[in-house]
Amino acid sequence: TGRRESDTIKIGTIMSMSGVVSHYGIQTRDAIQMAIDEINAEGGVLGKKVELLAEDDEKNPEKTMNALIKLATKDKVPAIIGALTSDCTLAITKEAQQRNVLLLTPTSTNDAVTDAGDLIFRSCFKDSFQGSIVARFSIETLGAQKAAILYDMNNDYSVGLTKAFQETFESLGGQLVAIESYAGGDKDFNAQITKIKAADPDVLFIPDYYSTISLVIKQVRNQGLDVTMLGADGWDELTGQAGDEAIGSYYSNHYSPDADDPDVQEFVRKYRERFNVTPNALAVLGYDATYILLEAMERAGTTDPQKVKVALMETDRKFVTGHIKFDEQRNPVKSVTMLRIVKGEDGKLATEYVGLVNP
Amino acid sequence: MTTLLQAENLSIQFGGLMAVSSFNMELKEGELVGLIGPNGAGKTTTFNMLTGIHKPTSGRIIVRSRNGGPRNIEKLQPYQITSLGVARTFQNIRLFKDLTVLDNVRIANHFNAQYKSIHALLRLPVFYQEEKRIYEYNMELLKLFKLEHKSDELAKNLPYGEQRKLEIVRALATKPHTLLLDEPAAGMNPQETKELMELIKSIKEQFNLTILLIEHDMNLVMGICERIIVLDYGRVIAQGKPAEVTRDPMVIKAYLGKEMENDA
Amino acid sequence: MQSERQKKTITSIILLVLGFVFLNALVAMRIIDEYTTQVLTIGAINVVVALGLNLISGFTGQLALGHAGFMAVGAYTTAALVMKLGVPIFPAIFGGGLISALFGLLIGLPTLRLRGDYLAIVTLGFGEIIRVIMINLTEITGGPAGLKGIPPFTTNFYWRPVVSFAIAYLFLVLVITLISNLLKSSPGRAIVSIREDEIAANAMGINVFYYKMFAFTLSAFIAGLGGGLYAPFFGYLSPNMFNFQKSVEFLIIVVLGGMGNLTGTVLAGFGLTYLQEFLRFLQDYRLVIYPLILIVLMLFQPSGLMGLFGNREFSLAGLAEQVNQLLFRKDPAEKAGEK
Amino acid sequence: MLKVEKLDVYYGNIRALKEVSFEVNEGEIVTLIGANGAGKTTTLHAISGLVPISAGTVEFCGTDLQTLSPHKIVQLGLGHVPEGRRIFANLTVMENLEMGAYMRKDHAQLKKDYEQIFTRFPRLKERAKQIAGTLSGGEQQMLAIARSLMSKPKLILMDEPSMGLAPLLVKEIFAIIEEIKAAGTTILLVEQNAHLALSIADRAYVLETGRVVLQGEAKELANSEEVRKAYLGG
Amino acid sequence: MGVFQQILQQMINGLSLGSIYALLALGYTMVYGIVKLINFAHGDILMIGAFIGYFVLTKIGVTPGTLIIAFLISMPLCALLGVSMEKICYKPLRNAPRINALITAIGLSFFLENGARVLPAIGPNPRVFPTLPPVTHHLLGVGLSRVQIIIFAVAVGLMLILNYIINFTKIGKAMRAVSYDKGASYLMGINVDRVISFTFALGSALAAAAGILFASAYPQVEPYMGIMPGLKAFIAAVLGGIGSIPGAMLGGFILGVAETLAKGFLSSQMADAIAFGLLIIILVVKPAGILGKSIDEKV
Ligand SMILES: Nc1ncnc2c1ncn2[C@@H]1O[C@H](COP(=O)(O)OP(=O)(O)OP(=O)(O)O)[C@@H](O)[C@H]1O
Ligand SMILES: Nc1ncnc2c1ncn2[C@@H]1O[C@H](COP(=O)(O)OP(=O)(O)OP(=O)(O)O)[C@@H](O)[C@H]1O
Ligand SMILES: [Mg+2]
Ligand SMILES: [Mg+2]
Repeated sequence: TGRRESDTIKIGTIMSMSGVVSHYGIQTRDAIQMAIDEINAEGGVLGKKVELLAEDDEKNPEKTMNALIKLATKDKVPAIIGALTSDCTLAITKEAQQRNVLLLTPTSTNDAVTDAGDLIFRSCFKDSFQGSIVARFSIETLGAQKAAILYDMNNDYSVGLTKAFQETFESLGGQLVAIESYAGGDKDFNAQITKIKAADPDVLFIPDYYSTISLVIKQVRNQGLDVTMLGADGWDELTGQAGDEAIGSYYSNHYSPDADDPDVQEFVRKYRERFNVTPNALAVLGYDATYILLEAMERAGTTDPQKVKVALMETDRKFVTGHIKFDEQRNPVKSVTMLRIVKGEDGKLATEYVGLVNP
Repeated sequence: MTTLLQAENLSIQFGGLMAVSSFNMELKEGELVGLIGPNGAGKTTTFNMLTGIHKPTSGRIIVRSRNGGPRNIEKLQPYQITSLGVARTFQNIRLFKDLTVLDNVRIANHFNAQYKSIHALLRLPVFYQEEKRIYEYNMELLKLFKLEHKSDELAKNLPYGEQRKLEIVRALATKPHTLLLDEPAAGMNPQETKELMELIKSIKEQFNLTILLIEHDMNLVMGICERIIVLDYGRVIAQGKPAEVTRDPMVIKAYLGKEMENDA
Repeated sequence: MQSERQKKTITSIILLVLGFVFLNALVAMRIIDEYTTQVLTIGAINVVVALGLNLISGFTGQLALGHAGFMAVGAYTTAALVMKLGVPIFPAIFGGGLISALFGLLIGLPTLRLRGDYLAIVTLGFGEIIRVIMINLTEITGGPAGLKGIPPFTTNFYWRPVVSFAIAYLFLVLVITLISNLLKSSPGRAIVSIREDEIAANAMGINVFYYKMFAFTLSAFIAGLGGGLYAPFFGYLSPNMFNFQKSVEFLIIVVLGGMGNLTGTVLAGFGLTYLQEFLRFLQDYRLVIYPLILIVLMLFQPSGLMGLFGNREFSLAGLAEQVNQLLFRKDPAEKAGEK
Repeated sequence: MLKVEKLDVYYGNIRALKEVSFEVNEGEIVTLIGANGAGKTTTLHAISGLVPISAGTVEFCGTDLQTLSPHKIVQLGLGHVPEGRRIFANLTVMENLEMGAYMRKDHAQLKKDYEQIFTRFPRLKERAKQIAGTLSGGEQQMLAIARSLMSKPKLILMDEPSMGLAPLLVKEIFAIIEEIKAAGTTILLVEQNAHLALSIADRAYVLETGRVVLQGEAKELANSEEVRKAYLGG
Repeated sequence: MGVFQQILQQMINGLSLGSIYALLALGYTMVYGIVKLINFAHGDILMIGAFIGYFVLTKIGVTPGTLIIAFLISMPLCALLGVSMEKICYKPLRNAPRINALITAIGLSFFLENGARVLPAIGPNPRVFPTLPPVTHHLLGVGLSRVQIIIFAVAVGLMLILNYIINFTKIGKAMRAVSYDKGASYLMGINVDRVISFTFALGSALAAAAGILFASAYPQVEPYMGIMPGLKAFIAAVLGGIGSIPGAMLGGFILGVAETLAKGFLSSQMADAIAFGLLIIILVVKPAGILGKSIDEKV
């Protein structure tokens, strides 16, 4: 429609660059910027350079909304990558749809995110999908009978996975012996673990991000609770943070960070080179989302969200995090990789590919 | 004569300290009684019990309410006692320092104001009528004490003597039948003290008041009190007509001792 | 005297209506752009809640640190009334205020006997408890993922910012009128006297506890109204939006504007809301610079913005009078003579 | 020894002291008398640096005190027994005395001084380990004086030492004040109890609403008609 | 695991958490006692202290000996930080309304958190705090880890030292004197500013120690790590009676145990609500906290 022509294409991103999840937000923003710089170096999109406008949301839905309105009305961006967390994304999906702004969230896994309309996409799993996959895996592959869950009640990602895991696990005949929670930011889980220990489960599902997980599993082992631990994509990068106590745990992920996947290796190398830290899973997702979006624009031959949206549906290739196609609900059809944490040859923790679970 | 305020065996303890013990007093309508005694004798504490600020450890206080009936007030809150008709001033001036002189007085009209919050919020006519009445009444009171031209000044900017007067005005605005004054002349020079004496006498007549008064200024006490109660270490050591009390050796020893020393 | 007062009231009302029409016209024509409108509307809602806080902390002298909690109660109640019971939006907003007031009443009863910092910490605690309860009341609040799909003031996309802004403006005026009418009356003076000296107030016949409760409940009511406005305006609620930090933001508004000054709260409320957005260009450094600005303001203007103006209140009628004088060069003394 | 000239002190907008001037010579007892709120306490506070001086000078043993912080002023040898005693009620008697000697470094002499203080105030010795807040009023006043003496002041400012004391105790305290003077310490005494103050002072100043209105030999003032009327009750 | 063991285990968990709260609460209480300021930035000093410990330990490796070195470096540096905060931000406000200093403290807290986040040396990413290899001792079926033992030992040791300083040294007595009556303290020749600085130094040093202990127990450091323990410790200080030193210790232990027991036996969802609820109940019953003295105003 009537967006003004100019010699750059402006793309917005809304990330939590301050506040308690800023380490994810900043890394993801950096990864998006990196992808855009690469694309610009290759000649940009539609013959124009791409410019990234990054806004901070402080992990605060109100600030997210302000950022969206600013990007949509002042900067008039056709598309936005974000937001990072589901609560922030949920706050703006309807508004984005109504304002005819394409929203592609790389990381918000709450099931309801894409409900708001046909301009809202995501390029990661949704919670229910992943949660039920892990539950199935634990019964079918690990033969678990009794499961416990420890989750972050303040975090809808954690809550969503918990719900899905619980439903599937119980529907497959398993028994949930303990469901314990904590509040985001907590560091002490001893009380919950003591309680879980008393319930004597076969597996313990801990759906949260690696920074919390590394604390949780230390305390689990410190209490001498010998249980197989399970996690989801938030566990990515756990091997860089945890100690030997993580060995033998399983988690689901978007991709296998196997040493021999050249795309992954390449991404990690470039990212490290530029930002001097190892990227986490959300950063990779942000990087992929940028490519997904900009490639669709190129295909559409325009930045018009109504056309780009159609082009997005045609996405069908392997990205760093794996092969991506969108279903009718604009969620990616991705197979889930199950990984196991093992001790690598160099004495460091590594992951071992266990199997692919298809949707 | 009816008794307006009566204390029976009042005692109060702070930690281990028996600040006042077995205090008995009967205040009859229209009396002007002085309460004297050395520093720390328990005078202010007695006032605090009579006005509900401190709850007595034991004993009874009975007040005749405006509409006649006697009531036990030991368990009442200060504002309830005030509404029964007992008002006071404070030894350490407790004005609303950052409010104007007029507002200081207006606040004391609170339970007499004949309108509800809702009237004020909706600015109904009754609100304006009442506010006008209160304003005029308060200005009249201020005039009596020659404070009317200072009605818009902040209380904290008044000189010490006028702050004391304002405290009295404020107490009067609650329309009491009994007024308790705690060292009203403190900080006033002899001339001011003299004027204050006249003023106390005149408001007593005009408002038909009963007054109990703490004061160290013997000129004032001897000049206007009809009866004097002397406290020492929380106990009443003497009471009676001013002339009798000043001759009491116990009082001389505990309180008026200075003259003795000079003579000696 | 009577007619003078009526004239003042009428002048104020005319000016208010003019301002209302003018601002809304600007918004409707998008001369004030949508982003600015968004910030202004949030600013107005923040000011409403901050005015509520000022009532209890600035005027009654009782430091409260949990007003985000009352705002949350108001917001969720309004949302639930509209979404679950189909109550029309305006009664629902007042319903939010009332339920919030009820919470205020329940919280105030045991705690308003506490003084100073103790009251502050207890209200802080209640704010957090309310938030935790909201997280766990998944049925009503949607849990941590939040509650979405709250019907907006109007579904018309073009008019929505205008209507939201207009309603926020109206409520703001309503609350300011409510509080200033209250303050200039006997109950209002009772409230202020509690701040000045509780013991003296009590001795002057003021039921201190009752008026503390009254101010606290009214304060919670106003914060609840703010929440009630917020729900349809924003369309999405999540418990973590109403955390301790949010309560602190309101307190900052009140202190920066000047404790016990309505004009200051309004200015500081809009000012700080705008400042936070204005600083966006600082990117990662925004939340480093913002607190620095706060600290500097506190150090160099401890009495708040309105301290600069002797803590006087702004009055529309007064402004009109001044303009009138300026334009027609009428001497006030002369005018008094005329009468 | 102490010279105060044209001292002005403001509390906000209120001018509490108006061009107050007076002096204290070595070995004297000088008393400031005046009604409640006349500015006596304010004068002492201004000398000790507890309230800022708006105009005028305060000179002690040749040093200008204006810019010094309070603890420095004490170190120059100026003790202050504040109004209302203000002992540290949460510390023991002994600890209060230690606070009095806070800035002293001469530990050997200090030991002797404690002994000396205890011989002068035997009651404090009995109660050295008692929490000061539980002392009786008279004992607290003694402690306040003793505490101040621990800093070995050349000049000691006393603010209403008889306040709140029974007549018997008042006598005792005044006897102590005379003893202190005899031991060579100069004293500036502020008292409501003008009778007693004038009876032990060498010279006196009368303050009225922040101004010095009268001054002279204590005996003369005690006999002056004006003072008798205003402050001695006839 | 029997119920008895569970209770015992939870008590141990709670006491270990509580002793960290207690160390932090001491700083709140001391500062409050002396300048009547709720120093909201206190929790962030814990964060800085932990980061200093992190840098030291990653540089020189972690052994019991280097752990001591980490304490010895982190504590003085944080003491310095605390003193500078007081000098620059709080001292000018000493005569302003108390609410101003409170807002300044909150501003300072935001500044430290976000400042740490943008600082290249710290940054937003959580880092793994180097720890000694875990060792757990078992007694009566109850586990007691080495970290917990270290926490107890250090916390109790520091509290004893603090107790000694406050009760038996000249400066400690001066602290009590100043917190009781600043004006009278001046008249004793006490350099009140220096005593206040010392108080901030002491409190901040304890916070730094708490930071290292906290990071050893929960081996991760990041810029926002101080918020929750800060808030909890503040509650602990109020619970025990703000201004009271034994109160802060007691409050810390009570809160730690209560929180852990609530998580363990009631509802982990509501644990924070329960902690606050407990606070409110105690304050309603004892308005000045458990060991606080409520002082009636003399009328
Ligand atoms: N709230 C309180 N807590 C503890 N002790 C108190 C309290 N109020 C008064 N006291 C003590 O009770 C005693 C009596 O005090 P009160 O104020 O009644 O004396 P007073 O006779 O009014 O003396 P003055 O003439 O100096 O005003 C004093 O020892 C005082 O310290
Ligand atoms: N901190 C303060 N702020 C404002 N005004 C004050 C302050 N301290 C004293 N004043 C005022 O300054 C004047 C002098 O007070 P000051 O305490 O010096 O009197 P005083 O002669 O010592 O009286 P008293 O006999 O009551 O001790 C009084 O009007 C008093 O109200
Ligand atoms: Mg008294
Ligand atoms: Mg004095």
